[in-house]
Amino acid sequence: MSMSTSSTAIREQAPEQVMPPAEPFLRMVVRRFLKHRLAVISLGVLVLLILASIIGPHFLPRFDALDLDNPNQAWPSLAHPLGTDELGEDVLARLLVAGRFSLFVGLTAAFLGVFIGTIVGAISGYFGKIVDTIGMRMTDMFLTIPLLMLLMVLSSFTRGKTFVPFLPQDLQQLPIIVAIIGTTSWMGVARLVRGEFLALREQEFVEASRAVGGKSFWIIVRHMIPNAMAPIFVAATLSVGDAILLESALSFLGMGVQPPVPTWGNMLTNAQQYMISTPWLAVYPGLMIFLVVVSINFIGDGLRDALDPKLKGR
Amino acid sequence: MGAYVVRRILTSIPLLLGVTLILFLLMHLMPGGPLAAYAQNPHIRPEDLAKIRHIMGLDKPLWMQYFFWLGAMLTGNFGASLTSGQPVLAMFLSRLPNTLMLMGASLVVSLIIGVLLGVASAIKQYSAFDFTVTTLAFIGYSLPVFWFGVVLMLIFAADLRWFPAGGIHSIASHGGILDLAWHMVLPVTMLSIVSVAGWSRYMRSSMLEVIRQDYVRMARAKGLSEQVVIMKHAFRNALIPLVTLIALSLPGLLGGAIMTEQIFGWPGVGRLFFHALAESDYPLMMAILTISAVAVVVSNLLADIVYAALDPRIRYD
Amino acid sequence: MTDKLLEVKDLKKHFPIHRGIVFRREVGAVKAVDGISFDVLKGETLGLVGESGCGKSTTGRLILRLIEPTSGSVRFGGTDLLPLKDRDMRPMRRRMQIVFQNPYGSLDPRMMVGDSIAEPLRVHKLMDGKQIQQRVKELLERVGMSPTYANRYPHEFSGGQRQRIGIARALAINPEFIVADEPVSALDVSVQAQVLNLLADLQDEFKLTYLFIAHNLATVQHISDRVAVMYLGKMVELASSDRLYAEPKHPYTQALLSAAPIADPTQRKRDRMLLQGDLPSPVNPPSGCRFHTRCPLVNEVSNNLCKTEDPPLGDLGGGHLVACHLHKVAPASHLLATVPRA
Amino acid sequence: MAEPLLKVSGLQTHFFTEEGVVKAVDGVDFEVHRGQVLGIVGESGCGKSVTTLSILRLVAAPQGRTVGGQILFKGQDLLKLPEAQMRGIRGNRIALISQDPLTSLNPVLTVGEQIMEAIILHQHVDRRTARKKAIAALEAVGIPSAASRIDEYPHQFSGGMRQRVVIAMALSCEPELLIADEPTTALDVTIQAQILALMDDIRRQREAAIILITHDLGVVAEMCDYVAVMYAGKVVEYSDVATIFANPKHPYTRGLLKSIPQLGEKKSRLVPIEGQPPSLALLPPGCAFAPRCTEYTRKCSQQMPLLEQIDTNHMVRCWVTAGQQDTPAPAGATR
Repeated sequence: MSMSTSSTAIREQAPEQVMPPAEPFLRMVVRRFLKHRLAVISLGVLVLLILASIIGPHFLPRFDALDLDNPNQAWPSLAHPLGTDELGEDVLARLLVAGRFSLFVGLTAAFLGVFIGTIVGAISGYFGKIVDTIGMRMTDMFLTIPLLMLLMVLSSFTRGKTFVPFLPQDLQQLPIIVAIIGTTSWMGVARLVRGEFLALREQEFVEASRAVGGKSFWIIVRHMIPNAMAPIFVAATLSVGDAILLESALSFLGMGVQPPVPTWGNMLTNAQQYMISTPWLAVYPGLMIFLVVVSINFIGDGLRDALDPKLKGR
Repeated sequence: MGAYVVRRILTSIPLLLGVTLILFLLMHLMPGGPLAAYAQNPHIRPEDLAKIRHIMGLDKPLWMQYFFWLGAMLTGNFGASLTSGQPVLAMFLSRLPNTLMLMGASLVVSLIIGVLLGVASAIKQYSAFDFTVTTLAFIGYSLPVFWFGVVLMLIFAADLRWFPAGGIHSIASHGGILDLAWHMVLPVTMLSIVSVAGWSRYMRSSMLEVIRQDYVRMARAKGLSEQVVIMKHAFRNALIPLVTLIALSLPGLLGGAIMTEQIFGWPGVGRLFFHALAESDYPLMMAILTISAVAVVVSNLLADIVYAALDPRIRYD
Repeated sequence: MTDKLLEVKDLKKHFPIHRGIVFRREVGAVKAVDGISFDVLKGETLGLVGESGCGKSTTGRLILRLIEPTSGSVRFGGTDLLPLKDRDMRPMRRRMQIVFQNPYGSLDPRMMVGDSIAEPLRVHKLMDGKQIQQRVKELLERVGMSPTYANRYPHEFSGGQRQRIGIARALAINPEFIVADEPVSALDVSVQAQVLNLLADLQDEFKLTYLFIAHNLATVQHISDRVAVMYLGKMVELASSDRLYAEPKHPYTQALLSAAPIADPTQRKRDRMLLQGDLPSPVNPPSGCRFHTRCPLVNEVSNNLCKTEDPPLGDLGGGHLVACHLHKVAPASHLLATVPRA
Repeated sequence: MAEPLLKVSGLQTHFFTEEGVVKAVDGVDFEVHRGQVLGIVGESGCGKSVTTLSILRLVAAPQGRTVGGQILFKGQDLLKLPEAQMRGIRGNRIALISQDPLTSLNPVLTVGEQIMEAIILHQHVDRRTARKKAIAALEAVGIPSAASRIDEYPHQFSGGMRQRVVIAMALSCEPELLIADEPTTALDVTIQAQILALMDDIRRQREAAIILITHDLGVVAEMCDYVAVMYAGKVVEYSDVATIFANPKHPYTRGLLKSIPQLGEKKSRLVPIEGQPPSLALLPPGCAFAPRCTEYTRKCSQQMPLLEQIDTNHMVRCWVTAGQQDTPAPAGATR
């Protein structure tokens, strides 16, 4: 008996199972993102490229006097690190300026696509039944028409149209390209969001919220959206890369942004003409597209790892 | 199974109707409508235009036009090209084999390489090989295909001169199969690069998913060799969902084919489409779009049926 | 006589099975719950036991209207819940709560546990921010957890701790009635007893009434005053927990009791009743008595009555109800029996 | 006593993860004799499943590795066998029955094919003979019209029937040792009774030894001859079933027995084990059960007790109840 009392006394000091201190959600996401080395490097590269596109052209000599004896003065030099093109424009400066347009179109088109896709998917997934059937059949239809062909047709129809009155004529094409890419590339996100919502609707914690009297609006705002955010965010990131690729493919085929507005796609088309004399001109724009897209994809991958609650504790 | 096929065919019908409706409306949204090419011709008087309009039924209500158009499509009557006057279908069919060859070769090549890479890296998860394959897949997935094509051409055709820069035959050796293969190397490589990345990524995660399953552990517990466990138990299960994905990849492959044909001067449907677009040859354009869309629907249908045949759980239904 | 808190009458839930794409038609129904009636007395624990697919969990959700019943009535404190509009149902939800089986799925992974516990208070706008925080702290302490855990996420906790959080949430708005849907079956053995004791303590402290759903007979018998046994959407027997164990009348109850392993090796040699075959599908339940396909006593009743006629739930006296042709009793006129409270 | 069929001693299987070493199995000792059923009982994460996988050498590499101990199967150390020889033992002399019959059968192969492949592999017979043997195996586990059902797919069977198929698969090569990993956890209680009765028949008719992994003390009491109780990767108590239930020595075993409700005996309150099961990644020094133990002494949190023999066939890992308080751990003792 004395033994039991003494052990009870000591028991007071028995090592408690202490929980490690709580970690705010955001800090946890950042910590886990930082573990993905390629994603971190990619983020650095992307930020650098964006900054360079925005401020770079201001510090670079844009044009050289055209030497009529040697109109194609593309050789790199100290003044022009990547050389100049057939019109005497500094290639680096033009690449960076093109980057502004390519990135702008990619970002806005992706945003539009994600926006449409999220709305279609959320409505389909939340309401279900006939609404869902209609939404998903519509999605299937858009998925059935080969995307690039559809884009080419739409782009050829809309060429030269004025959508936004206050923009200069040159730039009129940008919102059009954004609009046609955005309205034809929302299907993936729509399916994803619908899937998330359908799955969430069946979750016990949603049922639990209904059991305490939560209304539909409350459940959507407090439970469904926060839980669906992570995959949507990842998909949105990845779709920026896809949109940049689509825009550059269109521009490369001569169906997207037209010169004199430079984008990486149409620079590449242009460089094709000088492939024999100055083949590197074709390398730069493609490399830029690739760098941006691969960075975005790695960032998306890193975000997926960082945000996915299922990977917790691994 | 039979009931399943019938049910699946029936669900495709509204989809096809919807797609054709979208395309039909698209045609009417075109600047100048279906007669734009005539309207631009100064030799055609307005009354002639009205006559053509009447003959083509364009003065009828829109829904009626849609059904006329649909009826014509169903009987294989896609109309005549505005530029060449030839039947559109014939033009399309003459180009089809070239494109199918390109797409088929690319599909086979990319599937074989992609699936092998994916399976190998799944089996050796976390190894240096796995890390390399995964990283390369990301890179391949992010490559702008057209640029990759241009670079291929720069290096292997313009500089090294190992392969021809374009076309489908050399003028000298007309029709030889080796000559054809020689011409196909670069275009097929270009068209396959993104798919290889996609298949390997998919196959890796599919295999990883399957390898974790209890029945794979049970197969090992029976004393089966690792090879049998992987091939008979894991690989088969991982492969089944691929069927659906192949069908879903077709629209993308078609887009890739357009770019490939453009870069390598490959005389296929893609270039025909380009031509139609440049010349505002609407009947030709519509025919290509519609047939492509129908092909996608049909291939999805086939994929679902094959899937059901491979997976007893669905066959039973 | 004790008051009835809950009266369930002829409750049914048939989940329709549809076929056809263009013309969707009903080709059948899963008869998950097919006409069950019982009362729950104020302050008691009614155990609901049966095998998977017998409809016990569906019954719990039907009562709370988390699933809409096909027909029947559920009266709670005298109010029939089924005709209520959403708006009128919401205040009723303050009086009845549920504790879920799966401690991993029932807490929102993106919500701090404090917010999960506070959710009912916020939904019903019962308190202001400061009061809510105070209340969450009290609740956490009451279920045996540190109040500092309020700003943590569910994934940081073990199953038993999460189940305590789930219980705290259910308690937040001082309900009178709690449906506990297999609250311990997903937990480790050594933790189950903690949660069972917690539920028992809370019942005493807050005068709660429980509907305790489980498949484990020993657990149900331990915590319940009365136990109802379900088989394929029907109730086959209902009695006080002691009596059900001592004198099971329905062959299914007898089989269930005898199949349950007993943690005592000295009882290994006891006589046991082994059922043959599997549970039939609730889509096409057997005719007559649903248990007749597996019943070892089916031949004891003449005229093939078991195969043709569904036995009514009859009262053997003392509140012991059974639905079996072997026990010829008058159909129960009133389901409430005078059961001495334990 | 004769040489045991299987003798496991000092088994350690660790998982090397990014977050650190998880000692899933860290000191497991037991024996199984022909015709006997050994129960391994413990809660989720105590290492009982990893123990069985270690015996079959099926722990997932590269993270999981068996880093210590001996597994003597008829005197031969399985851990030292070349892989090819080990394959000849798996499914042939030691067979596995896994927990979830739903997931442990390959959905795209017929049940016949899945039973036959082991027979063909180990008994070197042609497909026709293998098929006959497979049908016989299905009949032996009580599957009606086995000759026609052999060509069906797993999803065409009910849960209880599937588990019978899994058992038939395990029995097909007449193994000397069956390892059943929670064979009835996924089943309803009336079906569980059927399957347990079937396993009891198998043990008696075939004289096979069975290792039965479970968390259900009821199942242990019904089925087992010997019991190993596991906690946090270690065997904490080992004895014959009567002793474990009548005279448990380890505070954890006692706690478990007190905390479960028993049919028919109405206690007003259960006596639970307080606290939570520990995380295997951050085990305290000393006895892992110490923080939850009612008999805690200071020593418990400092030093891990050994599995001590306190009686014939009764071993306990506890400073207090095995009377080890004052015995300092001998240097280099196997844990």
